[in-house]
Amino acid sequence: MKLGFSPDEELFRAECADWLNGQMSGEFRDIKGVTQLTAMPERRKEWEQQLGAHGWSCIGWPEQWGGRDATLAQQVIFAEEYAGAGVPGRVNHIGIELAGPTILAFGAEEQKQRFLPDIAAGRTIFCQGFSEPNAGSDLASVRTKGRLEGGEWVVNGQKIWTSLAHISDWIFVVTRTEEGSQGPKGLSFLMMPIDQPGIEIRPIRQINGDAEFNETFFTDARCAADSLIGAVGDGWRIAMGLLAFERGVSTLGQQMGFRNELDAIIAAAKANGAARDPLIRQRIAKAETGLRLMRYGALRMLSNTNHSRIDGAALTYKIQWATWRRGLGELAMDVLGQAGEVTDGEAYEWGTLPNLFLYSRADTIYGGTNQIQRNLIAERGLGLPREPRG
Amino acid sequence: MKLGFSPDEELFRAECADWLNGQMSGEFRDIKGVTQLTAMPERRKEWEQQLGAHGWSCIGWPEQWGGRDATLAQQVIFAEEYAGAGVPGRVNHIGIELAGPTILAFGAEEQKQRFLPDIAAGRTIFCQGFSEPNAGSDLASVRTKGRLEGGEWVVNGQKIWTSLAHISDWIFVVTRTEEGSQGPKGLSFLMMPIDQPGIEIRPIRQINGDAEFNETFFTDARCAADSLIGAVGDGWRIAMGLLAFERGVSTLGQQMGFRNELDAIIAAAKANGAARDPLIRQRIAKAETGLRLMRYGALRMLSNTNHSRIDGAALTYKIQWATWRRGLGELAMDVLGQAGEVTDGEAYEWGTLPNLFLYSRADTIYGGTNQIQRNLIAERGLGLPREPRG
Amino acid sequence: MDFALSDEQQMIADTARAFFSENATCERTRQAMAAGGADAGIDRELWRAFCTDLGLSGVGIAEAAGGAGLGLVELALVAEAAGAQVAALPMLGSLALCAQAVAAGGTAAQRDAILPALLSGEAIAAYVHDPALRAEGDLLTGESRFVLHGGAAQWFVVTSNSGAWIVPADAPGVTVRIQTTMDQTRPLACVTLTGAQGQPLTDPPAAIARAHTCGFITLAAEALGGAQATLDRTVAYAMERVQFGRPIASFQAYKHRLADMMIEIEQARSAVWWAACAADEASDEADLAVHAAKAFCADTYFMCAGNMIQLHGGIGFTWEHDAHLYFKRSRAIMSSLGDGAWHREQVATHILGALA
Amino acid sequence: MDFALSDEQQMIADTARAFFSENATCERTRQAMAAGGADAGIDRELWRAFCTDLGLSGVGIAEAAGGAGLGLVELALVAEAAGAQVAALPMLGSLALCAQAVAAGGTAAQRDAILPALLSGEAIAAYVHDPALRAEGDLLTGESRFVLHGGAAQWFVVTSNSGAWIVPADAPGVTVRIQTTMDQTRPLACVTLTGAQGQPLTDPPAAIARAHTCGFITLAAEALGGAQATLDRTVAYAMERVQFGRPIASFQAYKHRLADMMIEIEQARSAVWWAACAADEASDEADLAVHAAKAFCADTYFMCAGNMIQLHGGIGFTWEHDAHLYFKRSRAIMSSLGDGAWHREQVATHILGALA
Repeated sequence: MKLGFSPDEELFRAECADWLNGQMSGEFRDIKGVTQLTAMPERRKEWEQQLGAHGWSCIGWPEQWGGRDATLAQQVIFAEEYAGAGVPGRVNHIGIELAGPTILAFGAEEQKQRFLPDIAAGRTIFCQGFSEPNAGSDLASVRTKGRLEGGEWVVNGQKIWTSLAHISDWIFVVTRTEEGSQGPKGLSFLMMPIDQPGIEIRPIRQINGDAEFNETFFTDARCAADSLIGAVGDGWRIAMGLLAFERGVSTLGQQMGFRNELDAIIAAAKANGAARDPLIRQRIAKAETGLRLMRYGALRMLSNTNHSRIDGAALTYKIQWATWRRGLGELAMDVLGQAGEVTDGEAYEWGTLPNLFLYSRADTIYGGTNQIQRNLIAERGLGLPREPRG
Repeated sequence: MKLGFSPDEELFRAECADWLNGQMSGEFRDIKGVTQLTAMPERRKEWEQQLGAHGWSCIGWPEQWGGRDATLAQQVIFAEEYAGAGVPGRVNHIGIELAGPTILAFGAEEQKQRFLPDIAAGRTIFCQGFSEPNAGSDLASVRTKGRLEGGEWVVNGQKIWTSLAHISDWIFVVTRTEEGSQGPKGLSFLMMPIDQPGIEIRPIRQINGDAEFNETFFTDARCAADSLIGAVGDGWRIAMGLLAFERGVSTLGQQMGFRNELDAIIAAAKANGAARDPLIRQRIAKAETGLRLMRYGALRMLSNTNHSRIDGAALTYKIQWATWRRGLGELAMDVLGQAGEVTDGEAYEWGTLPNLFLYSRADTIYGGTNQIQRNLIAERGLGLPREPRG
Repeated sequence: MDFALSDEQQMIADTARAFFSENATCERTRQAMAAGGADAGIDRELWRAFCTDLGLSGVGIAEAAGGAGLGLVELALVAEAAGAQVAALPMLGSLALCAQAVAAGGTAAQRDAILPALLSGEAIAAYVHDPALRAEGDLLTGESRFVLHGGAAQWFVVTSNSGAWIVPADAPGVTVRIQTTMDQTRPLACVTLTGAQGQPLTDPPAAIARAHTCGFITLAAEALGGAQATLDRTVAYAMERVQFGRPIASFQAYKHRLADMMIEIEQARSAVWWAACAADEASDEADLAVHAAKAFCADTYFMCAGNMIQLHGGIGFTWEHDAHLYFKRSRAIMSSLGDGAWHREQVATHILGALA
Repeated sequence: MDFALSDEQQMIADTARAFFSENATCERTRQAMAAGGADAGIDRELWRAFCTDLGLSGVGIAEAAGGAGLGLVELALVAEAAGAQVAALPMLGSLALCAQAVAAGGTAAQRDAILPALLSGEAIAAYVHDPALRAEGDLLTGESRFVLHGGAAQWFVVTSNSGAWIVPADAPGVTVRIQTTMDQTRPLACVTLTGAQGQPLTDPPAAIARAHTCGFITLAAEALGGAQATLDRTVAYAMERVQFGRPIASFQAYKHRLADMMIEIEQARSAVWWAACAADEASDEADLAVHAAKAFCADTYFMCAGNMIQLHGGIGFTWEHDAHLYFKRSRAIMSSLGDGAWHREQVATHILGALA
């Protein structure tokens, strides 16, 4: 066990910092510090391409597909420096963190060639189509149908919570390709181009006034026959594998965003005197502890090469960060006081901390609600009896 | 709606206070301030008789049976003055608060004549036999059997958590009188004398070192045929009615005990400086608020004469006080610091506050665990679907 | 001693509930939210109907002062019903704070000049509290960034820790800046006074004490109504929504979460009744009770509204669903007129003495 | 950077776990609890076997000072295993506090005089911390009511906020009063010094800092082990116990409570590893980490042990069942060497600066 970094790794850190800070004070200075995921989409697509052009888009991927075969330590370092330089979140995070790894793990060679270089280069932005209006937490009850017709997959149905679909190029969709099948059987995993008449995207306005999510309607939407990842009927297995990628190195980048949020709270508390309130101090100490424990939990999870046993750190990670961040939003507002509840101007648009408060109510819901997470932990982590279906 | 007391009621308060304070500074000064339920049982039985002899044993009962037909306000006042004078809890509380009211509500005239005057006079101490080792929270799975044989009920089985059985004269027992019956059907409610060869009592030592509870074994234990309350097979209905009595005026007396415990915490905090700690101040304020809300919840519940609708205050009362008191025990220890964890002498015996901390872990378990309470609230209070039996 | 609603009180509760559920619909609330400028967050038609048709605007103000008589229990019942619908009204600021302050501490002339207009809904007043207010004679200089419905007010009732004045909104030296507020049904304006001329109330302590008592009780009661509404709506949703082949209401963890909401709400109801009744009877406990009730009920509402979002799943955090209206109102109530920690510290001071 | 146990560390963890689960049985713990006087709360035979047969008593003390080398990660693994069994041993006081203090801040002669006896288990030392200690030269006057295993100690390591001394238990001016302690496996004696002669350590700050770091990590690791044991035992019980015709493990509310325990425990494990590793590497975060770990793990253990009682129902609060051993130990850990609020305030000081 070792937490420190080697001299070589510290050199790599300097290299990352140099390049990132150069970009954020140079060509891309206009996007520095942007936190809202929907802000400045065109410039941020350009940023994806800039990352790709300089080989920083997906450093953990194999070199062959646009990565650097970076070690875990290097990925940790890059994530830290990325956030430390005030670089905004990746608009193609689904492509980099979910779609890409899924194709790497389950895709055919020609699918890799078709998609991976474009994802790595920032030329193809991906979004995901999992949830449906009547299958929020219950992926196995997906109803969107796919059928093979004239050498193409034809898809009909509706997805919801498709984050950033309105600025994406491709969507991966879990569809029911076996007519009459039920539950996890008969599902398949398709990659579909978004810009086609059969796909309609309607934004969903959220609690914070922003519209990051969408409803996506499929009406005889089409994609080529070879857009199916894995085999027909493999959708459930692939979707489960994909969810595991969500607990990969990208969590460290996400945590660096949390770090920035907590730092903003600390700065606000120092500025308005809340930092002298013993109650607030306790809560900030708890928040700081929670964030550190997320970091070290993630490092445990990433360092765990013994995949034969259940990885408790990985299994509990989602509910841990979601609950922590929801609490962070409440702390932010209590630090700000009523000042957090007003904003100048007429638009219903919020700064980092009030937006955190509002948006974080979604964290404990999407990607498996806290209730679902507890079921999973109890059943997979502790071996308790499964919850019966009705 | 009115919270104040009338001049007549204040006169009654003075009368209560006079008599109680007189007793506690006179003949019964040795039991003043005793809090442990098992301490000084013989003297406290004498105290029961003293209460009975002066008509203060069960003032809410009808005059005919040894009560005073006291109004709700009078009962509230008596409970306040009782605790205010430092009078210890009633060793016959089961008789006064559960057995008596059950006999009043469901018993035959001759049963009333046989039991009620003796309970009121403090001559008959009652305990209850509900729980069984395999039916902790699940009264409907009672296995203790009763059969009619030669004009007597003959009982075999085992009860557990029979509080104070070792100093009681009678026990009321839920038995399965219909051979082969299941669930709530086929249960009956029997009154049995304890001093007989067929009943054996073994104390259960608790977390705090004390032994208030017992296991009670029935081996061909006997009682007269007319000791059955209500009709054969009525046991479930009567037991449910009896549990409702637990939410009666006696709750106010119980609350006065809580008041004394919270006051002891406040005094300790003032003495050791914890009262200047903003974190402790918040928790004391919360505890004080919780206690007041229990009081006003109980008054709502007792003032509610509209029994046709669901009484939310009554339904939520058990979990409310139990959870509050468990938290009070934790607060007590945090106020005391390590001083709460040591005691002079060799015996494992604890003062009021450490004992509160240990004992209150039972509060959220006996009389229906918090989990059972939440089921009841969800199902009866909110109309949600019942939890399926396996 | 009888801690149940009288028949008359029950009737007021029923009347208010019927009025608000019929009229303060979420469509109308959303219209008021979308309005900009001075009308932001006010359903003018609802306010007129409440003040004139329903005639409950003067509850808790003596008939001699032009009010409807009755007490704070009745006031609480009305506020509870309004809170249950997240009604977009200036009830808290214009009535519970300003009208009460003027009725309790103003001159007869001040009452006559202002109360009829406030109680009829023709005019709105807003409450400006600035502990650091400077008064040179009656020329006032100070600021509050959080003046409820300040953009719609004809008058301000301005208080410091010791003084109280009426200031017309159009007086020289008064600047009002309209802001966007998280709870759009509770718009907060920034009001700046620069040597503005105030008309002093005759009994500032009485005015301030009454305003705060009425404000705390109103907030607590609104919170109670809101919390109960979140529970009722979430129960209804849970019975309908099917996941994993079962109504979600049949999952025990879901049931227990709803039960926990009910446990807190029942206590919140006791808190509101206690505080209002103790204040009406001028009991020794009254001050402790109003602080305890404000803190407890606000926390209860926030917990319940957060649960409402959580238990609705994805739809719960959309703009289209009403859950966010409750959630934002609950946050606004938490931070209005002192946060929970401050109110609990007041309770602690009653028990433990002031923190040195 | 690699945040996993090395093969050697895994072997130490396995060895310690096997040793304690085989030897530190609850029967033996209960015997130690029932013993009175100086032996109260110490399983002497277990202590001998741990120090001599197992040979892990010197973990975290340099070989040059007579220890076994290795670091605090290894120390934490041993403490975790002992904590899982609520073992009745003077590990915290005699090793993590006293031996570490002497090794870090004592003279060579002091180390030679004391450490072999402590590490072999032949003698026990107890740690007396009194911030108000008065020292006239090396004549010490002061008191601590909470000296762990003070009744069994041959030596005391006495510290104030700035000084550190060794005091033989039989020196003139030393009074030891044995008390009954809630956690009978962690007896606290009252030790009074009245002009007792101390042998000063040469580097008190180093001694105190090391003792506290090791003490916090030991407590955190014991808490982790205890918490995991409460979860494991409660899961096993839940699979067996049938109520309402089903194993109680099948009730969702029960499952979620157990899941909540696992969520906290996984974080507690990260906390212990982090704190121990940061201290071993003398990282900038080390001080923040040990305070954070002590507070977090103690809270986790208390929550889990409380749940263990609750989820066992009636049997959970009997003396006969082991749940109360865990529960009382968790409380003892919470209040030992600074409570949670104090440790969190230290964390806050790192982030926000000291509270004026």
